[in-house]
Amino acid sequence: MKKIEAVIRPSRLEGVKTALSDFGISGITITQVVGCGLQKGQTEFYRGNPIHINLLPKIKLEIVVKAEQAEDVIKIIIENAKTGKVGDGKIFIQDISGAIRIRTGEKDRDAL
Amino acid sequence: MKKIEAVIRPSRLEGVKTALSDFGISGITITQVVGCGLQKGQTEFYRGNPIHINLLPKIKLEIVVKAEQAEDVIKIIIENAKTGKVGDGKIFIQDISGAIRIRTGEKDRDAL
Amino acid sequence: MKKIEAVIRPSRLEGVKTALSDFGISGITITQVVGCGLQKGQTEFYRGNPIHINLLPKIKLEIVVKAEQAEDVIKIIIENAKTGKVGDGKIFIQDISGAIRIRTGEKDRDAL
Amino acid sequence: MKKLLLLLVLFIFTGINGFALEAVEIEESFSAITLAIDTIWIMIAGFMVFFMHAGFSLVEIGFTRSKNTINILMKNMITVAIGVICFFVIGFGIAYGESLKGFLGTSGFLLSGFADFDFGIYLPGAFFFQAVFAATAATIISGAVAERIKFQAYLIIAIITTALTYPVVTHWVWGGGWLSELGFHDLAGSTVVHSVGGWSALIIAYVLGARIGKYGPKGEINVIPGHNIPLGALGVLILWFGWFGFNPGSTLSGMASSAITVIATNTLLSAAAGTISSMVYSWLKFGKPDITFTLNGALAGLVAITAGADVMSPIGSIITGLFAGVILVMAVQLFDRIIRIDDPVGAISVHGVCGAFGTFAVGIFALDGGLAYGGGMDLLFAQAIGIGATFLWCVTIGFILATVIKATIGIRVPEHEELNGLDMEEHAMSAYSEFYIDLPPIDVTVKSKVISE
Amino acid sequence: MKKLLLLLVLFIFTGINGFALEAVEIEESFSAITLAIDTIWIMIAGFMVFFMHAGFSLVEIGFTRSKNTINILMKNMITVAIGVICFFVIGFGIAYGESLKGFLGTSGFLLSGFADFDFGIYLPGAFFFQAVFAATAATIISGAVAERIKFQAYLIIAIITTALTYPVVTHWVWGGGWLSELGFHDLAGSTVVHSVGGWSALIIAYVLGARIGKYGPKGEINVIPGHNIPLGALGVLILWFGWFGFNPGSTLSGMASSAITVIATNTLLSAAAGTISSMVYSWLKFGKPDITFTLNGALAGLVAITAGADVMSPIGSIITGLFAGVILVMAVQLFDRIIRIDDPVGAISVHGVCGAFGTFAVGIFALDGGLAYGGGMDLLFAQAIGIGATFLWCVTIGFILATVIKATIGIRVPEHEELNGLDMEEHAMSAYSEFYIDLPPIDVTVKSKVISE
Amino acid sequence: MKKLLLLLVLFIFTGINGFALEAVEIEESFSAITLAIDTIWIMIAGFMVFFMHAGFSLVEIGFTRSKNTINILMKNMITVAIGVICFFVIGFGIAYGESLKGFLGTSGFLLSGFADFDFGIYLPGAFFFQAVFAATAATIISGAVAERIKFQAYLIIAIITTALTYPVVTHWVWGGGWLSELGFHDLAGSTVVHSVGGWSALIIAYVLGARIGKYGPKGEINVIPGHNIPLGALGVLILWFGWFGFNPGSTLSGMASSAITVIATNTLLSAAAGTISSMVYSWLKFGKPDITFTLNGALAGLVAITAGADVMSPIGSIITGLFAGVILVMAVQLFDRIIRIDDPVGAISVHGVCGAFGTFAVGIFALDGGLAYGGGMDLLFAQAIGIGATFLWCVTIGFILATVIKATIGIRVPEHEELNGLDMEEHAMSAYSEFYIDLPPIDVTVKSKVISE
Ligand SMILES: Nc1ncnc2c1ncn2[C@@H]1O[C@H](COP(=O)(O)OP(=O)(O)O)[C@@H](O)[C@H]1O
Ligand SMILES: Nc1ncnc2c1ncn2[C@@H]1O[C@H](COP(=O)(O)OP(=O)(O)O)[C@@H](O)[C@H]1O
Ligand SMILES: Nc1ncnc2c1ncn2[C@@H]1O[C@H](COP(=O)(O)OP(=O)(O)O)[C@@H](O)[C@H]1O
Repeated sequence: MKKIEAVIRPSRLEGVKTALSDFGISGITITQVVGCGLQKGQTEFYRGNPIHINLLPKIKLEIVVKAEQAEDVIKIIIENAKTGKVGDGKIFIQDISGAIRIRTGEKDRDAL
Repeated sequence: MKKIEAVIRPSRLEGVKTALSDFGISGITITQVVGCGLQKGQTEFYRGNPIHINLLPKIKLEIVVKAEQAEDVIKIIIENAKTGKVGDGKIFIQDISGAIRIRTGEKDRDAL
Repeated sequence: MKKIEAVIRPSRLEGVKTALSDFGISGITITQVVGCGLQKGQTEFYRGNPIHINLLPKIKLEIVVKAEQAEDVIKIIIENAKTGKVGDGKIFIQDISGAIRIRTGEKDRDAL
Repeated sequence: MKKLLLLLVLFIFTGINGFALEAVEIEESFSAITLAIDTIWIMIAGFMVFFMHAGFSLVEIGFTRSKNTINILMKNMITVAIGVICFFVIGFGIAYGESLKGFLGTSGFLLSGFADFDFGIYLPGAFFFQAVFAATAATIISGAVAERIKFQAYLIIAIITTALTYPVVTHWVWGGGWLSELGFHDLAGSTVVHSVGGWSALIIAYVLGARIGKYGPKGEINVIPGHNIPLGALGVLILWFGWFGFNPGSTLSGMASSAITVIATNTLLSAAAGTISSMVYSWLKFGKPDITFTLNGALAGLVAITAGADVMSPIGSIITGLFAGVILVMAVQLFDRIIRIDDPVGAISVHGVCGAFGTFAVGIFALDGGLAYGGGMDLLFAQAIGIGATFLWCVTIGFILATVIKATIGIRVPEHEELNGLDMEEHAMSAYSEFYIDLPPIDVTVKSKVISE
Repeated sequence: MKKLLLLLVLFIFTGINGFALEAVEIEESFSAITLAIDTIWIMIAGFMVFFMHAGFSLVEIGFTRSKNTINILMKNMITVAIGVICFFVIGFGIAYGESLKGFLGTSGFLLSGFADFDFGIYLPGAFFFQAVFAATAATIISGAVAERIKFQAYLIIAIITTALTYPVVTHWVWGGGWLSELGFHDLAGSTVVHSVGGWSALIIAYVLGARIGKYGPKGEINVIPGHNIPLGALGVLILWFGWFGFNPGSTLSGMASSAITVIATNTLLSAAAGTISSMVYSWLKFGKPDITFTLNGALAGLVAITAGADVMSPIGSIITGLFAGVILVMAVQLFDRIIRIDDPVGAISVHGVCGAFGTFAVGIFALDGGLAYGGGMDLLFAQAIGIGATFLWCVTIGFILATVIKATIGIRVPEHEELNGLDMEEHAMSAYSEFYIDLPPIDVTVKSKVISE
Repeated sequence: MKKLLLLLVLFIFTGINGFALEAVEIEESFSAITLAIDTIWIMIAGFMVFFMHAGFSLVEIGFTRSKNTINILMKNMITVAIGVICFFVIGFGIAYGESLKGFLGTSGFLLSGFADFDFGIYLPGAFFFQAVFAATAATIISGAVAERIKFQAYLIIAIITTALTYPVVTHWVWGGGWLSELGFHDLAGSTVVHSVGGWSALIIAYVLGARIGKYGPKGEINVIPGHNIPLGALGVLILWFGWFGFNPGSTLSGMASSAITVIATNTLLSAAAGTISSMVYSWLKFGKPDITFTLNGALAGLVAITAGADVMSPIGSIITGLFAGVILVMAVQLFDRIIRIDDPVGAISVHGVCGAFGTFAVGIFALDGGLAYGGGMDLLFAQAIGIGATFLWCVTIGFILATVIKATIGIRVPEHEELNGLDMEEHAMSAYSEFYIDLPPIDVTVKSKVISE
C-alpha cells in the first residue's frame, strides 16, 4: 500500500476530488495547511505598512491506495491540480505497512 | 518505531485519548481534518436550496511508538473509536526511521 | 529522500523558518496541530470552575529533503526550536519513496 | 357717557370672553404638549427596550457553543415575534383588563374595550411599551434552557410566558391587582419582569436537565465555555443601554423630569457598582478577574436597581449594585456546583436571584419607607410577599408546563442531536460556515489556548 | 365717579393690553415648544435611521463570504459618506426644490434658497432626516451586487442613486410631485426608499451576472452560504430598532401623539408577523425552520408596513406582515431558481418585492379608502401607478447606468480576483486575519458541519 | 348704574385676578414643559453617549489580536464602571464645584452642595451626562495601551483620568474656569474629551513602549493586523451614532431647536467628509483604499467637528472633515514610522491630533470670529492656548502617573505573558474558545490570506 500525499492549491480541491471519485477512489483525508516554496507572496499594506506574506494557504490530501493504483491516482491529481504557474504544489509517496478499518477491523488492502 | 495514524470521529477523541493515557502513551499529535469515504453526508437546505455535504469533519491522531507497543495502541484505538456505523475511520501504520526530542536531543526510542 | 516532521512551539515557527530559508530550504508545509505529551497544561477557571487544559497548540512542519540534507536540517530545527523547557516537541524522520512537482512533472530529487 | 360705558362693558366682555376662550385653548395646548412629551418619551424608551433583544441574543450566543448558535438566534427572533403577538391577542388583556378579584384581567383582548381606560398616552403606545417588556420576560428563559431544548417545546413556553405567566404578575403589580394594593413597589420589574423570567427559567431548566457532559459520571463539574465573548460583551453593553429605556421609561411620563434623572443616574451607578464588585469578588475568589462574572455583574446591578431606582439615593443604588455583583457570583456557584441546575448564561442568578434581591432592597433602601431610613418593616414585608408570590406562581406554572411538554411532545432534543449541535439538526445550518471550529464537546477550549512557555 | 371710571378704563386697558401682549408671548412659547418637540423627535428618529446603516452592513457581511467582508464594509461606509454629501450637494434640491412639472426639483442645491419653504423644523434638521433616508436607498443595492462588483463601479452607482434616482422618486411622492397629486400614499418609503433600492438592485445585479460558482455549468443551483449568521441576525435586530425611527419618525412631527403610537405598534406587529410567517412557511416547505428566511422575514414585514403603518389597523398590519413573510420566501426562490438573478442577501425580494407589496397593501387595508374597508379601487389604483412608475424609473436608470459602466470602466472584478476574494485584491486586507478560514469556493460549508453519527 | 358699575368692576377684577393667577400657572407650566424637554433631550443624548462605550470596545477589539480580547473587554467594562463611580465621588466636584482661581473645583463631591447651582435640569441628570463623557476620555487611553499594559496599572490610570485629569480640563472650559474666560470655544469636547484622552494616551504609550515584535531589531516596522475588522467597523458605526448624542446633546437644552439641527447636520457632514478623504488619500498613497484608515477617518471627522459643530456652516464642516481625514492618515504614519509610539488603534491620531485640529479649526471656520470669515486672530489665539494648555496638563499628569506606576507596581506585563496573550495570563480565558486561531505572533495574517493564483 502507498500513501500519496499531495499539497495542492485550495481552488483545485473540488476538481481533484471529483476526478478521484470518478476513478473510484472514495477515501481521502484533507487538511488545511500553509506552505512556503518557490511561490512568492504579494506585498500588501496594513495602515500603510508593507506586509510580506510568505506562507500561502494550501490543501493537503492524504490518500492511501493499493500499490498498483498509485500511478493512476498520481496522474489524476497532476491533471487536475496543474495550472502551470509556480505554487501548484508537490506529491510525495510513502510506503504504508498496515491499514485497518476501525468499523469492521478489516486489515490492509481490504481496509481501503 | 512505528507511526500510527488514525482518522477517527471527533466525538471519540476524548475517549481514545483517555484510554491511551491510561495505557501509558503520553505523546500524541492531533490534527483537525475533513474526510470523504463511504460515509455519506446529509442533504441540507440553505435558503431552500439543497447542499450536499460530502466532506465530513474528522480528527487525525499521530502517535509514534516503539514497534512492540503498536499492536496494543491499535487495539485501544479501535476499542474506543468504534461505533459500528459507517464513518468510524481508518488506522494506517508507517515505519519511522528516526525520532529526536528537541529539548534534550535524545534520539529514537529514548525520544518517545 | 527523507521527510522530516517536526512538532514545535508556535512561537518558534518564525525563527525556524528563517533559519531554514537561510540554509536554502524553500519548501515547507506547515500545519496547526494540538498535542499532548509530558508538558502539562495550566489549570484555568471559567466562571469559577477549573478547566484542565491537556491539549496544547503546536505547529507541525513537514519538510521533504534529499537524504544528505537531513542531518543539517534537523540540526537547524533543534537549534531554533529549543527552549530547554518541557514541550519543545519532537522530530520524526521517514523515508519517502517518490516526489513529484505538479507544475512541471519533475520527479524525485528534482522535484524538491 | 352711557354709551362709553356700554362700549367699555362690551369691550371688556369681549376681552374676558376671548380670554376665557383662550384659557380653554391654552389648557388644550398644554395637554397636547404634555401628551406629546409623554408619548415621545415612552415610545423612545420602548424602542430602547426593544433593542435589548439584540443584547439578550448576543449574550446567549456568546456564552454558549457555536454549534447551537443558529438555534439560539431562532429562539430569540421568534420570542420577540411570538411575544408581541401573544401579548396583543391575550396578554395585554390579562395584564390590564377588568380585574377578577385582583388576580387577573378578563377583558381587553386584541386591544379592544379600553375606551374609557386612561393609560396617559394613546392605547397603542401603552401596548407597545408593555409588549416589549413581555417579550423580555420570555427571552430570559431562552438563555437558561439553551443548547438542549426542543425548538417546538420552546415555542410553547414562549407563548405561555407572554400570554399567561408574565401578564398575571403584571396585573398583580401594575394592573391594579392585589400586590399593588399591598403597597408592593417595583418600578420597572425586578420582580415583574426579571424574576418572572428567572424563576420560570429555574424550574424549566430543572425539568430539562443539564447539558450532556456538564456533569461527569463521577460527579465532576465540567466546564463548557462560551464561544464568542466579544459578542457576549457587546450584548451586555446593548442591554445596559436599553436599560436606560427600561427604567427611566417606566416613569411612564416624560414630564417627570426629576424622577427621570434620578432613575437614570441610579441605574448607571448600580450597574457600575455591580460590575466592580463582581470583578473584585471573582478576582479574590478565583485568583483572576473573570470576564463572564464581570459581564453578568453589570447585569446583576441593572436587574437589582430596576425595582427601586426611583426611591433610592445614589449611595443606596451603589450599595445595591455592590451587593448584587457579589450575590450574582455566589448564586452562579450555588446553582452550578451545589444545586446543579445547568444554566449556560447565568439567567437564573442574574434575573431570578438578583431580581428578588433588588425587590427586597427596596424595603431596605427606599428613602421613604425603607428599613435603613427608619421606615420600619411594612414595606420590606410587602416586598417579601411579592417576591414569594411571584416565585410560587412562576415555579408552579413553569413546572406544570415543562412536565406536560416533557410528557407529550418531549422537551429535550435527542442525544445525537445535542452532541452534533442543534443548528444542523433543527435548522440545517451552521452559524459560521467558513470557520474551523473545534469539535469535541468537552475539549472545546483547548486549541486556541496558549500556555505559558 | 368719572375719575373712577377713567381709572377703571385705564386699568382695564392695561390689563387687556398686558393680556394681549402676553397672548402673543404665549403663542410664541407654544410655537417654540412644539418646534422643539418636533425637532427632538425628528432628529432622534433620524439618528436611529442613521444607525440602520450598521444593520445593513452586518446583514450584508453575515450573508456573504468572509473573503469579501472588507469590501462590503468599505462599500457600506462609503455609501453613507457619499450618500450624505451627494444629497447635500444635489439630491435634496432635486427632491424638494422648485418643481419642474412635478417631475423633479430644480433648485435648492447645497441647501440654499429654501428661505421661504416651511419644513416644519429648521432646514438642517429636515435635510438630516432626508439624507439618512437617501443613503438607505443606496445601501440596499450594495447587498445584491456583493462579492463581485468593482469598487469604482459601485461608487458611481452610489453617487447616481443618491443624487438622482432616489431624489426624483422622493420628489414625486414627498416633494409635492405628480404622484402625491394622484393620492399615492407612502408613509415612510415602502416604495420611495425600499423599492427604489430593490429595483435598482434588480437590474444592476442582472447586468452584473451571478457570482462564479452560483450556477453550475449543467444548470445546477449551488449554494454559497453566509459566513457569519450571528452578525447577520444582529444586523436585522439593529434594522428593526432603527425602523422605529424610520416609520414613526416619518410623522415629521413629535406632536402627532396618536399617529406615532399607531405607527410604532403597527410596525412592531407587522415585523413580528413577517418573522413568524416566513419561519412557518420555510418550515413547511423545506422541512426545517430556516434562519435566513426568518431574518429576512422580519425585514419583509418591516418593509411592507412602511407604506401604510399610519393608515392601517393592528390587525391589518399583522395580515400585511404575514403575507410579506410568505411572499419573501417565494420571491427569493423565484429570483434564485427561476429568474436566476444572484442576490446574496435577498435585497431584491425584501426591499423591491415586499416594498411593492406593502405599497399595494395600503390600497387594500387602509382604514380610509382601502378596498377591504369598502374604499373602492381609487386608492389601490393610485398605489399601483406609483409602484409601476417607480419600477420603470429605477429599472431604466439602473440599466443605463450599469450598461454604461460595464462598457467603460467595467462593472465586474476579474475572475481571479473574485475567486481569491475582493478583500485582498481591492483592499489588500483580510477581515479575520487570525482565523482559519475554509478556502474552496463551493465547499465552504463543509468543515464546520457535523452530521448525525 | 352705580351698581352696574360696581358689578362690572368686581367682575373685571375677578377676571383680571383669575387671569393674573393663571399667568403664574401658565408660567409654571411652561417651565415644567421646557424643563421636561431639556431633560428628555439631555438624558437621551446621554444614553447615546453611554452606548459609545460599546463602540470603543469593538473598535479596540477589532484592531488588536484575539489573544488580548478578553483583557480589552475587561478594560472597557471596568472603565465605564470605575469612571462613573470616580466621577460621582470626586470628578464632578472638581469639574463643577466652587472654583479655586479658575483652575479646579473644590466642592460638590458626592453630588452634594449644588443646592443653588443651576444646571438647567435636575442635578442627577446633569451628572449623568457629564459622567458618561468622563468615562469616554478614559476609554480613549485604553486603545493606545492595548495588548501590553498590566491590568492593575490600567485601573489606576482609569481612576486618575476620571477623577483628576479630565475633570480639571472640564473645569477650565465648561466649569467656568480660566479657559472659558479667555473665550476658548469647545462645544462638546474636541479638546476637553478627545484631546485629553489622546494626549494622555500619547505619553502613557510612550512610557509603556511598543508591543513586542512591533519594531524589529534592525529597525523594521512590523505589522500587527487587527483580528476582527467587522466588529471594528460596527464599533465605528456605533460611535458615529452615539456622536449624535455627544454633539447635539451638548446644547444642554432640547429647546435649542436651531442649534440642534445645525450641530447634527454638521456632525454628519464632517464625518462623511473624513471618511471620504481618508479613503481617497490612503488610496492615492498606498495604492488601495484602506479600510482601517477609512474607519479611523470617519472618527477623525467626528472628533474634529466636535469643537465647532455649533458655530460652523455645513461647508465649513465638510472642509474640516476633509482635512481631518488626511491629517489622520499622516498622523498615524508619523507616530508609527517616525516617532515610533505604538498605538494599535490610532487613538492618539484620532483623538489627540484630530481633536487639536478641530479645536483649531474653530478659530478659522467659526462663522462668528473665525479667521476665514474675517474674524481676526483673537479666537484662533484662544483656541491655540486651550490646545497647548491641555496638552501640557495631560502630558505632565500622564508622565508622572505612568512613571510612578512603572517604578512601583510595574506598568507592563511580563514578556511571556505578552507573547501568550493577556487573556490567558491575566484573565484565564480565551475570547473565542472554539475557533482555530493562528498563533505565531508576527505571522498572524498569513493563513487566511489567499494570493492571486
Ligand atoms: N520540500 C518540500 N517539503 C514539503 N513541502 C513542500 C516542499 N516543497 C514544496 N512544498 C509544498 O508545496 C507548495 C508549493 O510549492 P512551490 O515551490 O511554491 O511551487 P511549485 O511546486 O509549483 O514549484 C509549498 O507551498 C509547500 O506547501
Ligand atoms: N484510503 C483512504 N486514505 C485516506 N483516508 C481515508 C481513506 N479511507 C478512509 N479515509 C478516512 O477515513 C474516514 C472514514 O472513512 P469511511 O469510508 O467514511 O468510513 P469507514 O472507515 O467506517 O468505512 C474518511 O472520512 C477519511 O477521512
Ligand atoms: N510519541 C509521540 N507521537 C506523536 N507526537 C508526539 C509524541 N511525543 C510528543 N509528541 C508531540 O510533541 C509535543 C511536545 O511533547 P512533550 O512531551 O510535551 O515535550 P518534550 O518533547 O519537550 O518532552 C506534544 O505536544 C506532541 O504534539
